[in-house]
Amino acid sequence: MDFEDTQTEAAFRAEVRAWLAANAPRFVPAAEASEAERVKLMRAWTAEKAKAGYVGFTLPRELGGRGGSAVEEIIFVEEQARVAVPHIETFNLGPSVGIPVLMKHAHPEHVSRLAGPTLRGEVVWCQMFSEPGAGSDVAAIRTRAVRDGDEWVVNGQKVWTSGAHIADWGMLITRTNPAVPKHQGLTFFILDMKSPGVEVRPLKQMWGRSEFNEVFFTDVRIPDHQRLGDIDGGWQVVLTTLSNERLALIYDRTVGRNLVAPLLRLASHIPSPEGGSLVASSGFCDRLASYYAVVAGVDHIRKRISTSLSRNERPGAEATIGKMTLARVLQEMAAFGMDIAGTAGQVADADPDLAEIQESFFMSAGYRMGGGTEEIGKNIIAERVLGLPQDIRVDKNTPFQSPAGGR
Amino acid sequence: MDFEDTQTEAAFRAEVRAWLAANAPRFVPAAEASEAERVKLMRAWTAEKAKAGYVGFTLPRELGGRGGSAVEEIIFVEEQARVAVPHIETFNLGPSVGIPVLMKHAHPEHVSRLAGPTLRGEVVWCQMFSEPGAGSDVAAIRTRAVRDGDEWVVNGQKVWTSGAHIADWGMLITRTNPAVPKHQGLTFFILDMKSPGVEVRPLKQMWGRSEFNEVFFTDVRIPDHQRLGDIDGGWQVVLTTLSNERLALIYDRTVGRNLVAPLLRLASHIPSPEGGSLVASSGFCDRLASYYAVVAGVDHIRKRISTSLSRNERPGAEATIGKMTLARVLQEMAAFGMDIAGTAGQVADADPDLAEIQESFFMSAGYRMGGGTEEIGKNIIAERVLGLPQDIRVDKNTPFQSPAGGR
Amino acid sequence: MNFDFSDEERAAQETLRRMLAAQCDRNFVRRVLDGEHGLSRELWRELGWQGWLSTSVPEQYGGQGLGYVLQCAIALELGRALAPVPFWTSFLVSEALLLAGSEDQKRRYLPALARGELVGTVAFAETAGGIRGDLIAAISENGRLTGSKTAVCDGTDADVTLVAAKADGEVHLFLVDLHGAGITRAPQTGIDPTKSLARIDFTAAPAEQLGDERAGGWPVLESLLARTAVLVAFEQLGGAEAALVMARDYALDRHTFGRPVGAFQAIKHKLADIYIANELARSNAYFAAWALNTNSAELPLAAATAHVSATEAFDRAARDNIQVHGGAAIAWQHDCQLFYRRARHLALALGAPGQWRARVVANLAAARAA
Amino acid sequence: MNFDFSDEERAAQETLRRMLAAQCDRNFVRRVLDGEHGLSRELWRELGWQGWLSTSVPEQYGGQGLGYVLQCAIALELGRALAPVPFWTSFLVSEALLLAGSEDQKRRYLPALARGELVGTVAFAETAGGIRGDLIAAISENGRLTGSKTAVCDGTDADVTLVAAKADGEVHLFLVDLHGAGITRAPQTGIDPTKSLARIDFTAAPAEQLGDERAGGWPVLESLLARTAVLVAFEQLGGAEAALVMARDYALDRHTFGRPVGAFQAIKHKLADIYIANELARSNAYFAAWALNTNSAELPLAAATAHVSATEAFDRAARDNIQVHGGAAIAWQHDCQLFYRRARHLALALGAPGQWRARVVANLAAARAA
Repeated sequence: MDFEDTQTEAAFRAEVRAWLAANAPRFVPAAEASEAERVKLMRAWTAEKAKAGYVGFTLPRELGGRGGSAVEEIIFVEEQARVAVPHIETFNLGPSVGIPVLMKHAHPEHVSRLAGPTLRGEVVWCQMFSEPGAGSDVAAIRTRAVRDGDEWVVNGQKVWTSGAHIADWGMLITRTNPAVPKHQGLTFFILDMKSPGVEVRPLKQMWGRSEFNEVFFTDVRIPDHQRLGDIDGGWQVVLTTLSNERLALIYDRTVGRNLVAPLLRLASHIPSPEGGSLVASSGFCDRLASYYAVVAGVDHIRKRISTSLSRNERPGAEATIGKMTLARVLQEMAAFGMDIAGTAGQVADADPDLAEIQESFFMSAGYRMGGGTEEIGKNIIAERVLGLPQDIRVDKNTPFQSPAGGR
Repeated sequence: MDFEDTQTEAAFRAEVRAWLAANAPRFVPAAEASEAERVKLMRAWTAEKAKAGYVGFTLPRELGGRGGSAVEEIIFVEEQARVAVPHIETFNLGPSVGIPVLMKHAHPEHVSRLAGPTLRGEVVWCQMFSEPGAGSDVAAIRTRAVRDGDEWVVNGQKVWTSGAHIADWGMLITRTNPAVPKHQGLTFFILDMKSPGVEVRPLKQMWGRSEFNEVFFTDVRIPDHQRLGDIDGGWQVVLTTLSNERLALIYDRTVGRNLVAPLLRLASHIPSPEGGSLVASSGFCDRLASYYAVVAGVDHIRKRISTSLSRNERPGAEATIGKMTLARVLQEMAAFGMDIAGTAGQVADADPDLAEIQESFFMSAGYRMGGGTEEIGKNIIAERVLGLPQDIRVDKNTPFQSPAGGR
Repeated sequence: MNFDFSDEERAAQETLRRMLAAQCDRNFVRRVLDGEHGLSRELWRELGWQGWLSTSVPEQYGGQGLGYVLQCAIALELGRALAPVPFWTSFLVSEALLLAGSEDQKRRYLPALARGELVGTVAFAETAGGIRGDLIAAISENGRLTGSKTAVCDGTDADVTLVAAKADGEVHLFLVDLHGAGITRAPQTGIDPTKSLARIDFTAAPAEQLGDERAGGWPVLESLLARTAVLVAFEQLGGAEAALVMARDYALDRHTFGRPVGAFQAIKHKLADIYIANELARSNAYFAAWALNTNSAELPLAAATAHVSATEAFDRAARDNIQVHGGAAIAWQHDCQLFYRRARHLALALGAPGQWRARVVANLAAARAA
Repeated sequence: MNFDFSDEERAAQETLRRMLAAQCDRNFVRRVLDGEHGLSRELWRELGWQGWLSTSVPEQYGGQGLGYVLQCAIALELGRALAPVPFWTSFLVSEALLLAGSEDQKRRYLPALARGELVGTVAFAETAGGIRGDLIAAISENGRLTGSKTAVCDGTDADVTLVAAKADGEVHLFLVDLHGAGITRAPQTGIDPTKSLARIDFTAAPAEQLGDERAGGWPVLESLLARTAVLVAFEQLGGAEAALVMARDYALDRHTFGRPVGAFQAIKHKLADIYIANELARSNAYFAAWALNTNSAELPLAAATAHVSATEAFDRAARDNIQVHGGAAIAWQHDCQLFYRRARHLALALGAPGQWRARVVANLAAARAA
């Protein structure tokens, strides 16, 4: 039980810290920077890190990676979090999911052509899986790809695609054979997002921002060499992406949002009917302490995952606990924050803590869906960790296009 | 929206109240009365009520019933609850479930022979469905009945049988054909509990009392005329009993146990760190108010059910809400009661409120199972009230004795 | 005993439901959310003309004198439709007049409120916290009221407001004409933009004590809150029921893994839990309606219990409606957010939910002591 | 960074687990519940002889000086086995001596406690409520202590107890020989009969101040509670893990409607929720173990958080283990009740859970202010 760095780790941390101190300040965006300006800065910052060897930590050197360890990556991420460089989640997808998938399933030429630019921030990736009719059940997608000589012609629609509006390349799953059960008729492609027929539309969320997109495909042509895996064998490639995606969750900043400080500040300004401020009242303490126990527990679970990674073990389903608990309790505590403020809790104009609480109330509803609902997550824990039986899948052997298979 | 009795109802209530005032006092058990003494008194009290026509309210007069209305029954139960006459749940089973089932499925001779004595408290009933391997899934029972001439020979074991140790007659479900799917090979009997080969053993619960029994059958012989329904057609009879059982829940006193008063008393003796007693603290108020809202809500739901009954409508699944919510919140609030008492909350010796809280902590765990678990109850609401699809039943068409069907 | 709406009340409910389905569907509410129009004066006046706002007001003041149960049934339907109208605020002002207003005040305001020609509201909150005397700084002296109130519901549109302010160190209630002198209103962005909120600054605004004498004050405010809480509980229940129907319909329609999502126990049980919470809230609301209608001594406990129960039910239904819908629900275009926002508005409209819980326990403790 | 037990600690854990499986299986615990024997002195002495009770005690006082992390791993295994031994009580007394005892006191008690020859306990509660100075009426004057303590854990068997009592109006800590004069013990029926509880009446019982001077008192008691809470959190975690394993195994074995009950989402998700709560509790406990071992400034917050988290996890696991088992679980014969009872004992052993929550928030607020 030890939180101290080993000597090697400490040395690396010092090196990183010095490098960041010297280089990060040039990349700090202005407070009023537009998204386009932030993206530009993020590209430049990524290129700078690539020059110094601080990208693709666990990827081979010949691809432009560092050929280093997960521990180094953790240390770098921790240190980077202390400086105000831009952070755009989408930039992580290529290095953490895109390149590993290319390495496993793509023609080597694609790997050598795209890996370097991806690590340097020149190529940003998005992942186009979900559709209006296929959320938790990714294999139910309907976007069609039809072979035409050496090319495939794609028509259909994706949704909840993060970062599609800034992405250069995309990972795309399509249906190529509707006559077989749904998992068996899928084919996976990589796609230049500037291809004719690709249209990206921002999707406004209930909290007013547009972090996701809808993507429409109209007769989009993809050369067959951009196919990953076998024809109708795309589900295997999807599984590869999902397994890497779960690892990426460890670095997910969104689950780091917590309301402990805003709630403490808000409560400290509200006089308690029992005297003093609400901070000392049993009602507030009961709720905040339980909440803090979840927040702290998840934080420490991340340390246990780092420990696994540093031992070259693959973290298990506990990596998903943060996602599965924090969003729900964030939602509850956001409502609680409004509750203690009472009638005035409806209005966020004047109080930054209430503003953060209200924003969390909406965003938490979204977090609860991101990366699979909590219900799916609990199934995964029950099945993979506890060894309980899988749900019955009535459509496992039904052709996708049959009435029962297609929905 | 009216809580007042109609004129007829008010007249009947006055009549009942007068009759109770005149007759109930003779039947009040001494505080130290043994179970046997209580049972004896309960039989006498039931006979007294039968003489006055206050039993079998909705059963026909020719069977010894009142030929009256459900509203009369509700009024009588309400008024009876104000006096200290003995109350033994088991005595309700015959009138509310046994006789209706006999009327629907038994030979008329059994009806005329048993209905009167049952209403007069001379014949007490028990229901032998559950087995160690068949709880929620009643149709999975294994107790065998094999035909031998005009008789059936029964071997097997039942469990969680309330009142079997005081019952004169029992309702029994057995397996007569294991070669067909489980619902199709069951046969239903009524049984004299004094038959040779019937052994009743009390089953001690974790709260120290023995309200349930195990019942063992060793070559018990039942004449075929005591069969209800067709051979292998017992499931239809079970469904009749269950539908009457749900009605009986309305009168269930056990779900009436609540901790509002004990918690208020306990909290009023505990000084709050914020001054005054805990009763005024926000932590206590938050918990108790939510709890009271459930207790009061269920209480008022009973009034809605009474309204349905008085309109000759059949109450729906809302009748199960009490069972499905009170036990769970009782368990939570019992733990909360111990929590506020702290270290001293472990000990119940000196404080009757803590004693009730601790007893509730254990009994609530039992209530959560009684009459089907909450999980089964939610399925019923989801399917019957909300119209959602049934769970997949993999064993619906599998012979009981096949490896998949028999468990 | 008849613990249900009467046949007449149900028929009226049905009529109102049809009227609202035609004139106030969710697209209408959404246009309010999108800022295309604010609180709907037209709908409000229409409701007034049709008599939906005056059933509990005595006939001598332009109402119908039909008691409160029908008014509760109306609140249920307005809640179900998420109607963006100044319902509970205007009701509270009417009740204030009936409970403590002078004869002149009653005659001046009640008929116009009953017809939907006038919008009334109430201004009590100044800061975060419960509704408490020590959190009220507004002052009234010599018929002039000075102070600042936040989160005044329907405050951008209201014509008249009841204000809690101090006079001689005690809290009293005042009527203030919002079109009069000394009034500055600033719209506020609230959690539910389908209910307009405003900050109102009073600068020596002409203010009239509620009632001829200083009979107003704290007990009247508590009583008004309790009476209004019953109506709000029904509005919440209506919203919760609509959210459950929406979630149930989606769970039947949407398929995943080859089955309707409503076939999975996780979703079935979630919907059953909403149903259970709604039924508990309904029962508590019915009891409170009876207590309000009969002016029972149980009203303070019944009203607080009903509001606590309905707040829990609507919050749950609105939240889990989103969860059943999955990703689609978080799009701005999606109707789920209408419930999610309204549930919070109604939970906070009458002060901190914790204060309502404390009222439940205080009433229970008082009943025990009595 | 290595946020896990070391290989050596894990090996020791494995050894202890095997020893407990052989000498303290659930039938053994059940015999304690059935009153066939009380607290097991033999097992306790055996644990002492094998060195399991002295790993954190410095060598000069008969211990092994191996720090606290190994002691936490031991607590985890004792919790898993539901071992009916006076573990946390004796640990608390050892810590009291180490923290504030005089050299003489340390030499007198520590080696015997480390060897399991002596059973120590702590007596603080007198009435219902939290651990607070104003709820302590026991008084010590001139080396004689008078007062009455309730729910003293392992109190029927303990040899020495730490007592919180007032001297000159302030709370101080005293050591009292329970075989000495002025002691009356009465066994109490507690929520968990596998942990003996006693009322202890002190009538001018000879009492020795903890430490040479009046250095003891409130801050020492708070510190002792925090340090012991870490060990109790591990004991709770062990129990919660064992309950989860029991529930999982049953869910795989028991069939209903033709499938293992663990195939139904309602049960799958219930078990997943237990797992999640346990993992959160484990992480918080690990952090607290580190804070205890390094005597970090974060110990008060970490200890309170770990105890709060572990209390929630064990209560949930014990309760839902019953629910997964269904009717069978409520039989006296069934092992489910062992967890259900122990979870409550450990939740209450160190005072009201609400007070631990208040400690979490007070520490968070203090950290923010600092």
